[in-house]
Amino acid sequence: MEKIKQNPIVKKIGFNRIILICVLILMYVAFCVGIKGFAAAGTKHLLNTMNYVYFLGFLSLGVTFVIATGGIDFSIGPVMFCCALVGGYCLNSYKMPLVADIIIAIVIGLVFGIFNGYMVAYQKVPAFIISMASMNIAKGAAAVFTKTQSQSWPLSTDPVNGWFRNIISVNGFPVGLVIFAIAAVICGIILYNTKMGRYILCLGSNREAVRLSGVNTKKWEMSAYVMCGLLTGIAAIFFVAAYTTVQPGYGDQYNNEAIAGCVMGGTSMVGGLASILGTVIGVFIISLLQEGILALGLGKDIQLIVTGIIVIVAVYADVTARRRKN
Amino acid sequence: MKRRVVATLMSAAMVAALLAGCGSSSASSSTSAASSSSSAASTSSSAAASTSSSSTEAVASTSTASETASSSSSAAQSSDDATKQFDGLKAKEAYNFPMLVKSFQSTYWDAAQQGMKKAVDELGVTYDCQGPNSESDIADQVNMLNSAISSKPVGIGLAACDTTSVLDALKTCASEGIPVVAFDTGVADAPDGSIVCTVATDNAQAGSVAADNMYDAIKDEIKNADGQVRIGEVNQDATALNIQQRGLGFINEMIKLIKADGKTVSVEGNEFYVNNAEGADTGDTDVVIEVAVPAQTTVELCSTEAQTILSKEDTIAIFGSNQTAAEGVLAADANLSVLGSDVSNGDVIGVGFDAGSTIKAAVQSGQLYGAVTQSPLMMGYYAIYALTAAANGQELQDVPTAGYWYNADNIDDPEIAPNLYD
Amino acid sequence: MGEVILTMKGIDKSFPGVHALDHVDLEVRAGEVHALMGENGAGKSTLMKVLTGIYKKDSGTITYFGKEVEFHNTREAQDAGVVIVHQELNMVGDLTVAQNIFIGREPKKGIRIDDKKMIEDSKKLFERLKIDINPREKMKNLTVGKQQMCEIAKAISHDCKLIIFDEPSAALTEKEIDDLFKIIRDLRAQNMGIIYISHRMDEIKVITDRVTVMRDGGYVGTLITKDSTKEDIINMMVGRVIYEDPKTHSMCPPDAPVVLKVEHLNAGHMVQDVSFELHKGEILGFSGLMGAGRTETARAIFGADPKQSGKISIMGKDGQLHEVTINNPQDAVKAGIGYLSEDRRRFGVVVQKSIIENSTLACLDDFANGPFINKAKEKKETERLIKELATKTPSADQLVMNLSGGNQQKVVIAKWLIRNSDILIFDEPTRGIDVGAKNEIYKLMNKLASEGKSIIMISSEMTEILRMSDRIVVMCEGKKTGEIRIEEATQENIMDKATRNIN
Amino acid sequence: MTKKKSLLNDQRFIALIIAILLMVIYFVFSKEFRKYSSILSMLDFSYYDMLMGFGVTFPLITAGVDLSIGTGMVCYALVGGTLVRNNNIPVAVAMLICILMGVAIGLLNGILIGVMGLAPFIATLSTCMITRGIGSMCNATPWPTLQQPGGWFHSIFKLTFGSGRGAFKFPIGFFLMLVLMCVMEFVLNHTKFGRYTIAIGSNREATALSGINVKFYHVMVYVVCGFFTGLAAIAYAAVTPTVQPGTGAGLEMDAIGGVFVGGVSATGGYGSIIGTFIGVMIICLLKTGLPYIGLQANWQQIITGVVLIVAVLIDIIKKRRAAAV
Repeated sequence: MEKIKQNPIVKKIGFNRIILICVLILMYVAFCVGIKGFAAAGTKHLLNTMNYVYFLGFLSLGVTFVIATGGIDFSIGPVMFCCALVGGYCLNSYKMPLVADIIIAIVIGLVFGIFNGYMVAYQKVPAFIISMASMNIAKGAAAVFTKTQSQSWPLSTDPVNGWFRNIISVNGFPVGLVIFAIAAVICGIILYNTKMGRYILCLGSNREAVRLSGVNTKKWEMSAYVMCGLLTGIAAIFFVAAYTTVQPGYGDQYNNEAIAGCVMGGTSMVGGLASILGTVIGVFIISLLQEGILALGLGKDIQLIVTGIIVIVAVYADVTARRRKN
Repeated sequence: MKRRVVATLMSAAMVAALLAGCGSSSASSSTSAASSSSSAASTSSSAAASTSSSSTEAVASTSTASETASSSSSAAQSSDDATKQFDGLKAKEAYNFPMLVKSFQSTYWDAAQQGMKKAVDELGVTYDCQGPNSESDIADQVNMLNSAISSKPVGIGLAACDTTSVLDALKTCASEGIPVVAFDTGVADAPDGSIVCTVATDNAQAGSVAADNMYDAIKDEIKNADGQVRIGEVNQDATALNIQQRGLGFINEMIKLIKADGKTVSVEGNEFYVNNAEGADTGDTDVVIEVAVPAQTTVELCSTEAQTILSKEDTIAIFGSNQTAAEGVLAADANLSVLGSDVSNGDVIGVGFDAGSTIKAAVQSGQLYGAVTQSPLMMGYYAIYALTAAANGQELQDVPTAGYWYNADNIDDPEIAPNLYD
Repeated sequence: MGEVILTMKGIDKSFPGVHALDHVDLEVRAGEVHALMGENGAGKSTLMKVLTGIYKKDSGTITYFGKEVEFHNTREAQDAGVVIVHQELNMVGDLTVAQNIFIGREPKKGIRIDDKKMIEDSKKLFERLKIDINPREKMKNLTVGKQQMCEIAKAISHDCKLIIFDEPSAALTEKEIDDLFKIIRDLRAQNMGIIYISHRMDEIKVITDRVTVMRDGGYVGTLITKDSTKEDIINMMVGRVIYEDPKTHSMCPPDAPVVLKVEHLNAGHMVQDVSFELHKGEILGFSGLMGAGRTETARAIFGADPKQSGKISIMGKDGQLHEVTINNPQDAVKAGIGYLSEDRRRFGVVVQKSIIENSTLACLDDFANGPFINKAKEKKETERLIKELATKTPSADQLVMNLSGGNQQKVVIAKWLIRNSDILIFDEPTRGIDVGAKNEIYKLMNKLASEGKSIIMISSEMTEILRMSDRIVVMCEGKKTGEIRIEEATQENIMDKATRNIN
Repeated sequence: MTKKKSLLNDQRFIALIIAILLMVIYFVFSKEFRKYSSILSMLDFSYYDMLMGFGVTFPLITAGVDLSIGTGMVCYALVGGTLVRNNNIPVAVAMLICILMGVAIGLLNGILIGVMGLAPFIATLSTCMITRGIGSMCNATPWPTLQQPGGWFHSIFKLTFGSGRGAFKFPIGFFLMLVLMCVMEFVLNHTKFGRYTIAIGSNREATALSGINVKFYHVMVYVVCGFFTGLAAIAYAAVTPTVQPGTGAGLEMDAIGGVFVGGVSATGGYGSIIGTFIGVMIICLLKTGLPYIGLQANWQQIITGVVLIVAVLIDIIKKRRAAAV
């Protein structure tokens, strides 16, 4: 066991990550064996899984940055809906070109990110409270703006804007997966190879030490929230590309799943430790779980319970590992 | 206990309907007039058809406009035709159908499931009922639909939370040859060949029925009012197609009726309904229709909205456009106690939609003037029948189900009672 | 000295990877003050934690009043009369003094806590200890010294027979230490057993009767204090002789230019009108008692805490002094100041990160192409400094939390060297560092000074001040009370200035 | 310090002024709000928020949080209601089951946080999902109405004399809340449990070293929170004609927001039940009152969010100013 852990490749990826990948594969195998027709459907179930992966993946990637600073953002789900709603309203009611709407949606995400980041980093409002507040504001603002109308984004049959769907798949080829992979790699580079990532991880671990090294911790802490906001905006685009319609007043449930995916992947809730690869695997596990449970004919309720339990187990494993180290 | 009684009554009615249907199975698939848009104002369901149609205080009987009357008769015809198509239906195999409901948030969907159970027992098929946690979890339902498609079922029953977001999945169904039966909510722009049959109520019509009946009760008050009077409407949202249609159906019919009596009317409140109302006046009008939509589709928030309307002095009537909204109206009245059926006494006329034990009790006691019920039981029941027929390879025509007006007088009628779930 | 009340014999305790206690013996008698000494990490605190039931021993026996006992938690120990006054203050800041003293054993009236009785009893306790504290005050509003007194009052308020003081004097002023000693003598007279853990040799000589010395988790021996010399004890502690020569003359040339000039600095209560100059290549010692405002001065200069007024000038590239505005640490670092905090784990290093990441934290810009970090370059540079500073680590990728205190300090020094800071503020540079590593740090500081870096060294250890400084600034209660050249400095005249404002 | 100044420093006092201001605004601008029935309804819908608020104050004082209260409350009400409807158990037993389930989930939270050392956010986030899942396994559930057998439990919160239009209704629940507020304020300030709750929030380590069984009290904090959530479930069932599965997420935010508005320190160690009472009242006034002055439902969310930020900012600025002196 120790030998495996010391293997350089294993060390590079991280032992926990490898266990997670094994869990993911085992889950898939179990579904194939246990569910009639799961394997026979070929890639179909996997493609369904992808729909979920796309938006949840971006949300999780975003919140990974925030959690890495030791913060939290509970507003990502409603903010994602807010982005999609406002963008959709611009498309449907003001007849703005689709590209402009996409940009608007992403900008809204950014604005929330900037607001959250500013309040947390510069005004020292606890992240938990500010995200509670912006969650309410996002829901309310979206509903006011759209006049409580749900907003649908273009379908593939749309003569003008049908290309919109190409961002997730073209003739069955999962373009979205490629985009998501690229985004994950970029996030990984940002987190591990740039100043921003270095500062975010360090200040999540020991803010005061970083500040006393002459680093503008406020700026970099805020940047994590801005990053999260940006990715939330992108998540909104992928959400509507997969599910077409968003309704005002909702989105809470996706907070939980995004944070769950992030934490499951080994990002520590106390900050300082974050794994993009782990987050990606975590997102895949949650998405596969949801597809598998649906294919079993069970409902969302079971999925919630199972996800909740998995999160507890994952976090407890993290806590005990840390305790053993100290 | 109550449930069992209802179930027994149900099955009795059902058997009767089937027998009657068998007796006159000559008329096969015929007129194309049975388009889903105008067919829902039927005077009776299949169950009612077998016994009598005169005693039901059904939808069309109170409608005043002549064209509605004529279309309703043809609709009644088509409804009969539609159910006849299932005569003698037998499942070729022990099919299993995934049935996707909108949620389990109100007992409405329990009732739909009862109907499904009834049908599968008769046909020897099975079904799996799935639904998101809440009617607004659109994405979850799309996932369920996709997942269901992946397991290549012989047919899918769908009550779409959102009619746009399911279109892509429906396209897949069409290309893979999986027949889909839409129940409760029709999907207007469904791709060709995906939806083989729609089992639904015409919501706009159902909404107008509520308006017609309500207007009967408040006609005099509006005529004799010295100031402005107010009619309230609580819709649980402004997004779901059926709620939109129902809400607008009510508003438009009400506007038409009021204007026919020479009064002016305006609509205020939620912008969607205000903007889409037809023929409303602006400015200071004799009647104001106030539309409220809560921030989320919960009873308590509906109740807060209803409360505000009910506590206004000039409110004379209020309409809750589905089970959640109607229960919200009742919850609001818990403290106000202004609802009642005696207009002269200053009671506010409350009209509900759907059933459920709370609403039924309120109708019975006269707290609600009446309510419109659809027949979720029938929808569930016929959805399974349609699916079986489609799986057998049969060509189908749409099955319009009825919206019934019920009040304290006819609540126990054998035609009405089976459609009122708890 | 009375009967033996506590005997610990052959106590053994292992943590994963560490043999923390290796068959340690300890004996305490009634009416004695028994010192427990040893370097940091020698196992003193662990031993006390075993005694009070925080840790479970692996083997060995504890005999207390003739009976073999094993406490499972501090509560059981307290009930048996064994209480501990912790090194870190264990006070609940949001509760009042009285509530803190009686926490865990509140007098009750029915289900209601009898606060009145608690306050009365606290008053009585304080009278007995002759200290003046309002029992209704919230704990967080008291000074550190007063909090310490409360802690002692709390310990005494138990019906105790054995009190353990774990470095009680670390945060106290001279006067408060005197008060403390009075209390300890008082307790000794009441025939209690007292275990006194301290690093301060002078205190040991003054207050204790016997000394037990530990080294590396093992038992070294027990001495009678008055029969042994300081050197005896130190030799037992370290197993080798420490070089402890004071500096006799300044190493800094008298014509060295001024690199930092601070004028009339004011920051809160703890820094009042402080002015001084720092020369190139000089080690400027900052001496004073705990709470004299030295750390606060350093933090104010560095911009870590806000300041009200004052002028700071720093030598620019042109060799002239220029006034600089320092509102936050960024400004200070930009101006070429580096600050090495007294509390490394909190303010110095990011323990969960590697040596590389810590070393380049202050000047990541130099290792970045645009936003991207040049990892090869930073590794090379870090490895160079690891070699230069002789940091003991298997690799530059090692996490800082796996390093010893001395090596952690070297990582912090490396951080500022890589940043190329010309002015370094060392705040208690050897706190928590064992004797061997101490010398290395001293050597390093001298080397840096000789290379032209200017150093401000804050230290509470007189020997350190006398050994390292070229010049000494003495502070007392937030004010600068003197400036002494090393040639004239003696322990006595420093202490005289350090206590000038007191009384 | 003068007495006046210290009053203004007390966030509870500020909150009280805001609450009164809100009431005045509503009274002036809405004649509907002046009605007795409007007050009654506002109170009706405040009870469950209030009970959740009382409960969650304790975890918040320990610098923790319980995010599972919203979904938990709905879950217990659903399970209780389903048992009444389908298994014909007496309402009293169902109420007991609600409370027991609350205590059980509270215990689970407590063990996860206090014993196993999980971060409160993530632990209760998980139980939030779990309770939401369990709740969704039930169907939509009406509890008995006042007129039906078993409807007596409505009288816990509102006494009804007579029936129909002439019925007089008395909001006994409000006085019940006042009594509970006094009881819990006493518990917080004058019992061991309350004292140790504050101590844990202020400095858990020190509290443990004082020989207190911190784990036990930390678990108890969540158990008490769960107990109150169970009570809230009953209050919720009493005002909601049908308890709907899939709802409840977000309700905890009303309660937690109220507690913060009431002046609980975001970093733990300080809190007051009286503050919670006033804070939750403000949130309820915003929730139920805004439609009366003509603001559409969605504005209430925005305004609630803004009020929360302002409340916390006041706290932070106050502390900053205190630190600067």
